[in-house]
Amino acid sequence: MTVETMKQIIRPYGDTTGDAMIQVSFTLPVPHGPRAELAALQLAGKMGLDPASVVHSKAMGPDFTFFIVYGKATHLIDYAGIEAPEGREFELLTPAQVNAAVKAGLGRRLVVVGACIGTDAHTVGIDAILNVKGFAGEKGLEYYREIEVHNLGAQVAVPDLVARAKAVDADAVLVSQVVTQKSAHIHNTKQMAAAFAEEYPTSLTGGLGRPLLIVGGPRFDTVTPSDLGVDRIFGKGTTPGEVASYLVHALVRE
Amino acid sequence: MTVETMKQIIRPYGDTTGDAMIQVSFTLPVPHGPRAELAALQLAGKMGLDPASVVHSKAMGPDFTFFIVYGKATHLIDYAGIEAPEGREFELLTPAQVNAAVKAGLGRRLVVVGACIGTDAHTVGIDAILNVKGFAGEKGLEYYREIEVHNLGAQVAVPDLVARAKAVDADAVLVSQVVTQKSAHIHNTKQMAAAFAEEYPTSLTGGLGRPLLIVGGPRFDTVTPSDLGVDRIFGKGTTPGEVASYLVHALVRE
Amino acid sequence: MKLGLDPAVVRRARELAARAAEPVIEMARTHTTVSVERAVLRLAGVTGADADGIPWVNRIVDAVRDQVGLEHGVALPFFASENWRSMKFALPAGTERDLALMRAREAVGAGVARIDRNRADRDRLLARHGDPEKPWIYLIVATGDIHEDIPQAQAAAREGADVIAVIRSTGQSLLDYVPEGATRQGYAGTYATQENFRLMRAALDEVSAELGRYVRLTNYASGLCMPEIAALAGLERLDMMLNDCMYGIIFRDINPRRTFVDQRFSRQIHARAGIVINTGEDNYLTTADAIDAAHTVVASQLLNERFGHEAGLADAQLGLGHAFEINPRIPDSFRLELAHAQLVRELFPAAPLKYMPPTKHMTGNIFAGYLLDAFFNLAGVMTGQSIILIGMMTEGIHTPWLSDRDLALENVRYVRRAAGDLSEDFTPGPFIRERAARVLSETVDLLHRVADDGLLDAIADGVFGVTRRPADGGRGLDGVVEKAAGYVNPATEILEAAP
Amino acid sequence: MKLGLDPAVVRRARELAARAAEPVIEMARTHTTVSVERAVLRLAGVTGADADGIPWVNRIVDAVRDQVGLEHGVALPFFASENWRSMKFALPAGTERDLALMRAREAVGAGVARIDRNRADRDRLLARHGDPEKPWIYLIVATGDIHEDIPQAQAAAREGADVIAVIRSTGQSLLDYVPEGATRQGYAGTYATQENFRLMRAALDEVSAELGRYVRLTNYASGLCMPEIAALAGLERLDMMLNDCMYGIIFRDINPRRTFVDQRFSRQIHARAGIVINTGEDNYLTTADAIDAAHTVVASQLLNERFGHEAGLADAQLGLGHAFEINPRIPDSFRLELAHAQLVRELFPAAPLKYMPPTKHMTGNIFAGYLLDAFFNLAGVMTGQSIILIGMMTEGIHTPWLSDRDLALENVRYVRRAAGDLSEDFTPGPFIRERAARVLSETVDLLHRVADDGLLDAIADGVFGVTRRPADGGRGLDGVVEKAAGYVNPATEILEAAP
Ligand code: B12
Ligand code: B12
Ligand SMILES: Cc1ncc(COP(=O)(O)O)c(C=O)c1O
Ligand SMILES: Cc1ncc(COP(=O)(O)O)c(C=O)c1O
Repeated sequence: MTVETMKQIIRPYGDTTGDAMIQVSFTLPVPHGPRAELAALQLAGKMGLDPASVVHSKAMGPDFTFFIVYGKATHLIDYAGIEAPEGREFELLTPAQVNAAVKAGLGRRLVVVGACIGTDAHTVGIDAILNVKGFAGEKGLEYYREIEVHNLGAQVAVPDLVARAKAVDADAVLVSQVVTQKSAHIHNTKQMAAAFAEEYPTSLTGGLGRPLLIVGGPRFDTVTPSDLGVDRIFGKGTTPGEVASYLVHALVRE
Repeated sequence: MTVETMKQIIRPYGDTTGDAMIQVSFTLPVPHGPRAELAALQLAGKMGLDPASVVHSKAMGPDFTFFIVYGKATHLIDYAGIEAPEGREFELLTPAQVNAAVKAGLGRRLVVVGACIGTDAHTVGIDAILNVKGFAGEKGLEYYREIEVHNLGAQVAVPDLVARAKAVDADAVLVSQVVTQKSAHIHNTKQMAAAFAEEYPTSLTGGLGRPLLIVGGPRFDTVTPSDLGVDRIFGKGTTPGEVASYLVHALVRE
Repeated sequence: MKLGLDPAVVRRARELAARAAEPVIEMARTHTTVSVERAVLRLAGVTGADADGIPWVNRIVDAVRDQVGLEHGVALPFFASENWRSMKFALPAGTERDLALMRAREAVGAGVARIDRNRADRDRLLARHGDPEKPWIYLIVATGDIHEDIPQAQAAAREGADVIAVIRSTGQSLLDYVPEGATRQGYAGTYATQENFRLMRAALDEVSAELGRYVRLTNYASGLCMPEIAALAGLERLDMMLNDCMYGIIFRDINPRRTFVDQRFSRQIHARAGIVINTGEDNYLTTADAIDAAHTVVASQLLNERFGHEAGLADAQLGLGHAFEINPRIPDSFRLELAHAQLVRELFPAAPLKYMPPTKHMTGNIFAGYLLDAFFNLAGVMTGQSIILIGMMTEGIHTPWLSDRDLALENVRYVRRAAGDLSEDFTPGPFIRERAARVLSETVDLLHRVADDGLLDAIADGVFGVTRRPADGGRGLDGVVEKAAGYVNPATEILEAAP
Repeated sequence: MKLGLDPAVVRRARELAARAAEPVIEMARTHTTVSVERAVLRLAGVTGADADGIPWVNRIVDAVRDQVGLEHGVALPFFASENWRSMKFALPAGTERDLALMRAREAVGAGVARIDRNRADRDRLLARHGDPEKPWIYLIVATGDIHEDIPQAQAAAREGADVIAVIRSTGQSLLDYVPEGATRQGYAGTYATQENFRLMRAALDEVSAELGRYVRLTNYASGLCMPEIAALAGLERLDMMLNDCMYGIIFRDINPRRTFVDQRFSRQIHARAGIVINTGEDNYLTTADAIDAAHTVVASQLLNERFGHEAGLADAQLGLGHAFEINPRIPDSFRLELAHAQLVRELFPAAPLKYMPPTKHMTGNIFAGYLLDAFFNLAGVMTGQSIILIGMMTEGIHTPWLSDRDLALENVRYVRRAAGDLSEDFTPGPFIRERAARVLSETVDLLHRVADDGLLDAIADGVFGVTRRPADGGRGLDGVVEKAAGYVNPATEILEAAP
């Protein structure tokens, strides 16, 4: 079967190669009925489903209708043209290697400041990276002898974060954003990056004139670091070891 | 809120007017991993989802990956341009009205032949229309004094159906098709229509030279009667009364 | 025994079932069919088809029938013939007859020996790879193409399926022959052929070894070729077979007499092969209402049990079928399901019951479907069912996709893991106990009527699956032949001899 | 009483909880906070905000604090002032004091009378429209815009919700003031304001009449303004309020002393208003493991019960919270959940328990999520929970969509209809009984430690929700003031008087 996966052009798979069948669900702000079904099919058509079938539709109150649609996607995916995203741009190090590298490279402890900024109070993610307890069996950064951690906790205002980072002369600032409603995570992160840019007007980049800015959270998959003005984004399932290794890569080895 | 529904241009609704958010799931025939996620996002992009987020992906064996994606549909639906499909093109009659119309119009009983053709053995649907027991509280056509029903049952071969229709001089032939895998319902129906066309070469249309051809089943929503060469399609939830009324409309009143 | 059923009532139900079955068993003993005779030839090693794809066994049986009549069986004329390809047959007598009989016994004996070897192989593989714990997870594969089925079946096994069923193409059950070779062109299922059986069993043996768990294979000994397919299943080491005493009559309009004769022979083979049969009572509830008709399911199970025992099946081979089909809009639907499922469990404590998921009330709402399937899975573990067919959230839409199956397995895995032993905490209260007692008493009433009126008349009356099937209607009656005095069937001889 | 808990152990647990709570109650009696004082002003009818949007109650309390100190309460200086808008305050003495006291009592009395009227109105509406059967279905609305919330809440009610909760904007709990007016700009929730309360209650009254079923409204008396929001809830006839003795400490890093003082006053108002409080133990299990920390939930419930009783809440107002948060990959997870839920049910038989759905182990797999929510719903009905918060299949992804809510309601409706009385058939076996007994005994051990070490130290040690909160850390400590000898609070006077 692995020949299959080398094919250039692929399509979705329902139960036969090439059938291209997919499932979609959505709500339209229109009353339930045949006209609504046509609207649903129009949308499916615009999405490139042909043929498409409304297999379920249900009134949700007088003004909304929920649909489940199955259909054949007419699009082709150029799989050959998709490069496997380069893995990590850095090597994964053990805590001992990280400690050794910091000691040798910086000659002092590497200082990080962490926080959930804005009104976000979801600290489980940043704590997973910073607290000794760690995540997925790996100890957090507090466990690293050569890393000094200042975890400011939840709902930290950006000015407070900047002030604290300056006060402790942070090498890196680690910020977590979990709430994404109305793109809160994007706004907050940009605001944070702007504040650091303002505070360190002559800086070149992270580690050169200002702390390295790292942001993390489960739903940053629609943006790039440069969109946000930060140096690196970490997503779902990040482990402390990855973050420590990245810190060495970005701040020590460079 | 009903003003809402009069709007010309609508978009899907997640939790705010205009957010245009929808849900999609599909399988791609590629191994699980970051490259597969990019392929999924490429498909989502081609479907017009922007931004799109892979919220779940799972390896199904070494060669397939299942995805759940949420995203914002960039398409607009021209709701004003969608006409409410004309309802029934015929009036709904009671059994007494049907009987009276047949008696007055034809002066004899109206003869129908029903069957599941091909290898399809799903008789529940056609029985719902034909058997006295009926469907959704309405009695089936056998209950109508002026309709003579020949229900041939399941897995009837097309030549047998044609022969029987001729033998009893059928006014209408009612065919059910429930299995749709590999478009079996379409193929079988077209084959049936072609056989009747061949058997009645000089016919003009249903009721004029050949029996009226009616097909029914839950998944005919992607085709029109003329695609299939039949006179009428009945879909999910059809009731016997609708069919009887249509027979009068097509064969008696015309 | 949580329901506190009255043992006297249970005993009475079994007596009535035996009484109702008796005349039909007598009929089955005294008749044969074209398919029984073809099965004998298959056991004797006749394979292949002519240039038009007509299997040789069909050609032979038809020729014997024309030239000799089938009332003596196909074995003697066939084994008396010097060159059967000439398609000239006669009934031998005297020493010729003795010789033919010897040859026939030898050839069929070799086929039965192969079945015995397969059974021993299965036992060996079960010992080596390990037999999964019950409930076994039963999954369907139905692409129509054996070469697409194979990877899907292997994937399903890797994801946790204990039993793989390859659904047949629609319409195969009405074919009066078994197609030949590997096939890639079925509708909503894949043809049952000896070669497809072989390919799939080999693929599952491979994956069983990989997983360290013996994965069973199932197909359908049902329809007009029930006896032959049973023979092929034995020859290719299938492990379970759908096989019902009445399904073909009710759902395929196959003639009742034909069916009853065929099912007896097919069960004799299954008994020998150590194959677990799966009966089809679940289907009744797709046409009848699951509450109103609950007792027809139980009555039919008792009949299937009786016919099965008579044909030599052990209790451990009686995969009696039932289903979770109560309308989910009915209040207390889940508790009613528990009552039905627990009743069947207690009536047949040693049977590997096969419990079927909701189908009739599955709609296009895949979320509602996923939920209903979860409650089905839960009812299965709470009432200790043996074989759980895994419901698909898309049951109301299409035959299962790869992802449907994967999600369905996640569903059942969660339920087993989270609530697998919930039966420990399940002590039916009055509502469930009374419902079970009521279904049982309705069953007794029904069997009473059936025993009095005769089973064939009851079927003609539409008692099962609300479908009327007169004893002389339906397909395949012309393939039924009354045995003559000198009828010979070396297969039955061996199968009916003390083991 | 299915678990056979030892009544002596249960009694011991309550004694220990009382002992642990006592010093904290004493502290709460002898202290006031800026928010308590602002709540007094709100009860006295002070509304509105200055041009910058700063509520007058904040301006006044801050001015009194600067000019007079808060140790005597805000009431006397405020009601002694001829023109409070001048923001000049002094502590009155003699007849001036008597006069101010009289005015204060009158004004606050009017506020309390309005609360009493609302309570009577609720009773009347419950009688007229009908009180839904338990378990009540509790649904969240969280668009951030009160004008989007309203139709969504009405839609949810029409689909079967018995309780509507309007989630607050993230961050509001840390604001040391209550925003004013109707708001349309929250993040992941809508601001709690008096006007928003009024609008939503009116909308739900409308839909209650339409449906013939009184639909309850809930918000959060939590965070730095807990007492004020409690007052507003009473004034606007909210029906339930999230209100916990420790949530703010652990999850919002609010100072422990501040929280304990604030919660007492807010509960006194809730008691008077007939509002059911909902405690927040469910949250512990989002940071701690649901099996390891099961006893911390129970210990906290016993503390919440004790604090609640002391503040005048009846058992029927103690909506103690707990949650279905065991990792679904753990074997027997569902039976462990049943053990926990049944334990809580039996420990607090008269409390309207609030049972929270899975959140922590919800992922992007919406099908798995829908399944887990179904089992949560099932645990709820099997163990007789009172208020069931409806889980969303998209919990791991986004705040609920309209369709998520609709599907969630379909889920719970099915479970209630199909298995609503399954508790009749649920008789915990040894596994569940032993688990429950073990959690109870761990609870006793923990409360022992807490009673010995002091509750504030236990919190500092991270006993609850694995989060350490020192007694002098966190936000809002500077808003806590020890009462002076002549401290006057007309609200507490009325609320603490025999009813
Ligand atoms: C636990 C939880 C809470 C707890 C938080 C306790 C705490 N101290 O953190 C409590 C109960 C207090 C809570 C409250 C609320 N929550 Co909440 N909560 C969750 C929940 C269940 C789990 C989140 C979590 O802990 N994940 C586990 C951690 C380990 O994963 P993670 O955060 O993704 O972190 C990993 C990576 O992303 C990465 N990472 C994350 N941050 C960083 C930072 C750096 C620098 C790096 C390198 C890496 C990194 O590494 C981590 C380890 O791999 C989710 C639902 C869900 N199942 O996801 C909702 C959820 C996040 N909550 C939500 C909301 C809206 C709220 C509330 C506003 C209202 C409500 N629904 O109750 C309140 C208010 C919170 C506030 N002011 O922010 C929404 C957010 C919706 C959205 N997408 O905008 C969610 C998705 C639930 C929902 N569907 O509505 N919540
Ligand atoms: C009942 C049933 C069976 C019964 C049939 C019994 C019988 N005597 O009919 C049994 C158990 C025998 C059966 C067997 C099989 N079935 Co089946 N079965 C179903 C089931 C559960 C319900 C169908 C039904 O009865 N619907 C109720 C009736 C009233 O609805 P209806 O047919 O749509 O009819 C209405 C309208 O469409 C319309 N209508 C229909 N016909 C006509 C005709 C005319 C002239 C008019 C005017 C109107 C009309 O009016 C009716 C009333 O409103 C569906 C799954 C589901 N939940 O839908 C699968 C389903 C139809 N079966 C399926 C399959 C594949 C099979 C099998 C091949 C394998 C299997 N999965 O078991 C076998 C072989 C059948 C064969 N040879 O055709 C598939 C079809 C997949 C597809 N889309 O191609 C389904 C969808 C299940 C699945 N997801 O795999 N099945
Ligand atoms: C006993 C039995 N045989 C056969 C089948 C399958 O149908 P077909 O005869 O079309 O293969 C079923 C389906 O459930 C069944 O239960
Ligand atoms: C008691 C209590 N208060 C408040 C909240 C809500 O959080 P916030 O303080 O951000 O409004 C919760 C959430 O579950 C809670 O349980």
